[in-house]
Amino acid sequence: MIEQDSEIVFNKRVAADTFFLGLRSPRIVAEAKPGQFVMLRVGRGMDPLLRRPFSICGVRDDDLVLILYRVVGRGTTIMCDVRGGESLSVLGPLGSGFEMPHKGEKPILVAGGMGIAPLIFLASTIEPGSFRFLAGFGSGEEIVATDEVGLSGIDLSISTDDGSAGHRGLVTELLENRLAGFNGNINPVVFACGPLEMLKGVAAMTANKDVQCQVSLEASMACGLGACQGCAIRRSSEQAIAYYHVCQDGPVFDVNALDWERL
Amino acid sequence: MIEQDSEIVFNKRVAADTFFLGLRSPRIVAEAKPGQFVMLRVGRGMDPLLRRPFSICGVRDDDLVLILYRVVGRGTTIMCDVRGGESLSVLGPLGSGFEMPHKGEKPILVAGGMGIAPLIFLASTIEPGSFRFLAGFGSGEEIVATDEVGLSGIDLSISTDDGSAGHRGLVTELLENRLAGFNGNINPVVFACGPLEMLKGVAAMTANKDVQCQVSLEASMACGLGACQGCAIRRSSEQAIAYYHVCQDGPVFDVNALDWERL
Amino acid sequence: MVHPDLRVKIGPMELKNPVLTASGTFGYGKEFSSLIDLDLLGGIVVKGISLKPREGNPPPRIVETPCGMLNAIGLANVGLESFLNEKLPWLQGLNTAVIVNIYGHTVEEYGAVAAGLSGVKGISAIEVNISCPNVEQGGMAFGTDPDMSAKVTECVIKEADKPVIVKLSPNVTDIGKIAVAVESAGADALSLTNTLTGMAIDIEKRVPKLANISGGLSGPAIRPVALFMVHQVVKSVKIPVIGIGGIVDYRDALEFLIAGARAIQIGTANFVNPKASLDIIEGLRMFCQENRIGRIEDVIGTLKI
Amino acid sequence: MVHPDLRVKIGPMELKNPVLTASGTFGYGKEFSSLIDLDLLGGIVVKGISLKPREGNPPPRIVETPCGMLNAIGLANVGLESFLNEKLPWLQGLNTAVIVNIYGHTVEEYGAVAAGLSGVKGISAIEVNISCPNVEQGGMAFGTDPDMSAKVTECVIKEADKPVIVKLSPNVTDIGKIAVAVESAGADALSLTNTLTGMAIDIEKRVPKLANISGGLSGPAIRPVALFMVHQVVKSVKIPVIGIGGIVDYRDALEFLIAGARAIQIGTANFVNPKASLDIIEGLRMFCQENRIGRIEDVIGTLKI
Ligand SMILES: Cc1cc2nc3c(=O)[nH]c(=O)nc-3n(C[C@H](O)[C@H](O)[C@H](O)COP(=O)(O)OP(=O)(O)OC[C@H]3O[C@@H](n4cnc5c(N)ncnc54)[C@H](O)[C@@H]3O)c2cc1C
Ligand SMILES: Cc1cc2nc3c(=O)[nH]c(=O)nc-3n(C[C@H](O)[C@H](O)[C@H](O)COP(=O)(O)OP(=O)(O)OC[C@H]3O[C@@H](n4cnc5c(N)ncnc54)[C@H](O)[C@@H]3O)c2cc1C
Ligand SMILES: Cc1cc2nc3c(=O)[nH]c(=O)nc-3n(C[C@H](O)[C@H](O)[C@H](O)COP(=O)(O)O)c2cc1C
Ligand SMILES: Cc1cc2nc3c(=O)[nH]c(=O)nc-3n(C[C@H](O)[C@H](O)[C@H](O)COP(=O)(O)O)c2cc1C
Ligand code: FES
Ligand code: FES
Repeated sequence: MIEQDSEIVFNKRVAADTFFLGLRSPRIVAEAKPGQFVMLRVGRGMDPLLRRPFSICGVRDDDLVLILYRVVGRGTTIMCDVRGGESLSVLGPLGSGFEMPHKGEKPILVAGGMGIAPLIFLASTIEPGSFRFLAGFGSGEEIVATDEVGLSGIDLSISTDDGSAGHRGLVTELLENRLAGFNGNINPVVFACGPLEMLKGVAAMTANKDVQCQVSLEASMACGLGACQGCAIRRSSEQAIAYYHVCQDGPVFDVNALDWERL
Repeated sequence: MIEQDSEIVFNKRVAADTFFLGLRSPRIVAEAKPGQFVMLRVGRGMDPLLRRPFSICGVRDDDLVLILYRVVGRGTTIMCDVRGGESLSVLGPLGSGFEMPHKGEKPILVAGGMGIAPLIFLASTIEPGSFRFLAGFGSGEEIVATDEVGLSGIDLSISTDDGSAGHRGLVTELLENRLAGFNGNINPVVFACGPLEMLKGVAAMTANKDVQCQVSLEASMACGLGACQGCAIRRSSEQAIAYYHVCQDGPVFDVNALDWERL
Repeated sequence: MVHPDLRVKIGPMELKNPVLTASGTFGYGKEFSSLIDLDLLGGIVVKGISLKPREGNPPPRIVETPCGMLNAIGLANVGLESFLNEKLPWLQGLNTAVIVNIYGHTVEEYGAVAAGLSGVKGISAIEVNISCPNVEQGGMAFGTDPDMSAKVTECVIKEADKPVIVKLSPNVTDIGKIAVAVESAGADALSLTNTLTGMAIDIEKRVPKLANISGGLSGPAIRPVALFMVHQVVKSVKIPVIGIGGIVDYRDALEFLIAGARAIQIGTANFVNPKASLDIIEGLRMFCQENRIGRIEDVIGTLKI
Repeated sequence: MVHPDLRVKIGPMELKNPVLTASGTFGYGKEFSSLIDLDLLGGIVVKGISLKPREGNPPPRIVETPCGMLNAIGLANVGLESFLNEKLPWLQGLNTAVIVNIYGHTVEEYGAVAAGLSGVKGISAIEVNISCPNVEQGGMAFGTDPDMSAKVTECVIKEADKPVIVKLSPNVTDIGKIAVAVESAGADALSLTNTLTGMAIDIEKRVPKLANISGGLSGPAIRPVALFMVHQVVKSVKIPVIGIGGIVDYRDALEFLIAGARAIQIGTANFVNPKASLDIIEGLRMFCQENRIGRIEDVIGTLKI
């Protein structure tokens, strides 16, 4: 794990309000695993104060850390104005990452919106064709499933809320169909990242069922290091200690480890 | 007086740490008088919070407000990164401005460092050749006496602290020589702007003497409108009320109006 | 739905909208009149007025801090007489509420200023600044002691023929206690908060950056503190509360209204954006429209706990 | 001149430099160990330890504010026993001062934690957090009342075999009074300030942004307030004072040292810049070199008024 000023190699718009950022940091590339994240300091001033967490969306050429982000507030608005040649302070890689799929398992990647970022990285590390990738977006113009972000040659099933592309409806509906198709021979294993409501839907289909499932979650974070205890999230009620810390114990969790009722 | 987002037409380096900014604001141009200033909001966030005051250094083509500034701190560091095409919120014109020289008077403009800015504007409005312009800088690389900033055809006497250009020493020494050369026939009238120490030197040569003198001063400011009373400055002790407000009563004052001992 | 009703009542006073400009940050109104249409405001709270004119503290009087500023103006003002003769007539020509902020260094001085405003037309209310040093009691502010706060309030009410708003200091252990004392003393409304006391040091010269040593911290930096105090006071008293502290946009304003403030004041934001108060009024209007809220009153105090 | 002496003495404790990391912002030290060399620090103040482990408040626990943040962690910690068994051995391997921040919900609990740390090696001092709610007295913090502050201090001193630093709350009318009470009760040093109480509201959902409703404001926003309180306390007491609040660079640190703080703690800045504490140490060193100051001690308390 390191903290350093990293050169921005590119920072380009790839879909509506969505940007793709390449940061030069060979040391982070050397350590990064799918599911891990970095924290970026946006702007040089003290406002906004805290670093912003972003999943690592991939690595390239031994030295580029890739990030896919949506402009949603003050920090990301500042970020999208930063140009190649400038630099940003990056802290990472942070968190635990996905447990990689094992032999004989059939991975199903389920993304909602920007939740696609860590799954793109995951997809790039598992055998092409060996998995399914379901991705939901608000509308067609938000779709980032392009070569540019490292999704070439991957067969994506897409859903949009407004039906402007792919299946009209929720990505969880695609997952439901997909899971229904499995027989006892192959073990589906689900990797999901996206808005909480979507993850709740995924949890409803997988938690305490025969389907293994790892979810990547978000929480407000201050340190990203396990030091401030700010990113607490409820463990499933069977467990002795009430909270995990998303930055350290996660952001990837087994679906059965969490208390979905109270998330 | 108006407040509006104004397009930045250019923002270019003209000397060491010194930038020249052109803002499109026909309405400010229409009102602006030499000695007045504007307040710029640097950055979009809340930190730095307050607007920064800058003298109007000139106007051009009926729509450009010109500003000459030195990078000294957080606000100006942010400013010098802003590019043409972006916009800044400008409030102005503010303050009272210089009282223009009258017939039969011989204006002497005395600038220290960035104090040259309002005097460039003043010079552009009085008859070429009818005045003297003395300008002091720290060193040769700080000299902004170029065509670019509107000083073409003006005969400048320059001093530098380190002697790397012009007279080695203080610009007040140039002024002293100049004043010594006057006989009773012509009335010298001094217009001075620069660091406080320099202005104190100018005041020592002019206050309560036969030499008329207007000085442009600085103070920490919050509103620029005479509303907050933050920019107080001591009046000369003879006067009933103890303070002027630089933003409204100034920034230009008659040298005899101020209490130089306690400035 | 097209025109949400932004009117609010603060005790006996009705405002056309809940947005006031805060004392000391808006001069006597006129200073902003070439920049914005003052008639659109809910009201103007003028610079604190004392019995006699005051010159204020020596400079430097202001210094910027992270997301805030310190001021030690020292309550410079033209004094009661000049205010009535030179400033008020112009304000009376406006179509907005004019609230006169007053202060004194003794209880009697407060009363005298209130008396001087009695019978004067065109003043909607008096706002009593109790954050000033109490010279009779060694300089600790009146507003830090419940009994003294109550005394000042009583004395002003006795002399005043207008609604009395008491403006509380945040530099206290338990603002709820002060609020209750002031309510019991008969105040019509409360406004809070004034500035937090703070300091900054020039490390090169090793002197305080303000000639007065300390000053009052205002601006976005203090917003969370002010909001919490409003939340506490709203729970403690029945009289209306006006929220102040670090409000720069309509979203900030809504935080205070939702917490239970019936109006808000815009202070430091006027310096950053002279149109801040009007932008906030417009923002509140839009918020109501988008959320199909007919009256801003229906937003006030809707915090779910 | 090449190597300015950065050592400072805090009562009986000597630090290699005046820069400590603040409780709750630096975990148990280990969390930052892969990012910075902890041995370079003046010391580490660990997360507040209670007698029993505590899970802390429900989320959300943090929210960003202008130049600051609110936290309502709820003093989540591993508890005394786990701290001694699992965290302390690793800390003992460091070559820096380890200060254990403690708290309780009753006077006796404070004493019990202090007793539990007695006889334990590798702890340079105890820092007593008196900003926690006093459950016996209705939840108002111990640190807002001089008598209760003194009681807690006495009880800890009775049980402790190490220097006792008492950490003051800024949410009081007169911090000087509390400081004097704690000094009289025998504290070896004071540290200030803890966080200011604040709040933020989600205007869409109309709920507090923190599950706990209110939280503690920290970061640059509060620096002027903390600095002023340090200035006041330094004037009121003879024991050493440690300055805390919004320090992010060496210039901020110098403001506190010049005001009279003998050491400083870095809190929220650790999140923004994990190297902040080391950058500050380096900045102080450079400042001394450039200004030909042989010992940082010669900077402390040099404010000219
Ligand atoms: C482990 C982790 C990985 C993430 N990975 C990505 C990613 O790959 N791409 C991406 O675009 N975003 C990602 N996010 C979310 C991202 O951190 C936020 O969108 C970002 O911090 C918003 O910053 P802002 O200043 O623009 O928004 P703010 O102005 O801070 O907030 C704007 C809005 O966004 C919401 N918001 C702020 N922070 C978060 C958060 N942490 N989670 C959810 N909502 C938030 C706020 O509640 C508010 O409504 C991740 C978050 C976490 C915790
Ligand atoms: C009426 C007026 C006209 C001015 N005209 C010009 C101009 O034409 N060109 C120009 O370059 N500058 C001018 N200044 C000064 C300019 O406003 C400051 O340099 C600027 O505000 C510094 O902002 P900053 O954020 O970069 O510095 P900060 O980070 O705020 O401060 C950096 C350093 O600059 C000093 N400083 C800050 N503000 C002022 C100030 N108002 N006066 C003097 N020193 C200050 C600080 O004490 C500090 O040492 C003018 C000031 C006034 C009051
Ligand atoms: C420059 C300045 C002068 C002020 N003068 C007064 C005053 O005379 N009377 C008063 O009650 N409050 C005064 N205040 C306090 C403000 O009215 C307001 O309570 C405070 O600034 C907090 O609000 P804000 O954060 O929106 O600025 C002053 C504030 C500032 C910044
Ligand atoms: C997330 C967080 C947790 C904290 N936990 C504690 C604690 O356990 N005990 C304590 O005395 N102070 C605690 N504090 C207060 C800090 O130690 C410090 O006093 C405060 O944050 C002000 O300093 P800063 O502005 O540099 O952060 C905590 C602060 C934060 C931000
Ligand atoms: S963000 Fe600090 S512990 Fe997770
Ligand atoms: S800056 Fe506000 S009165 Fe001059």
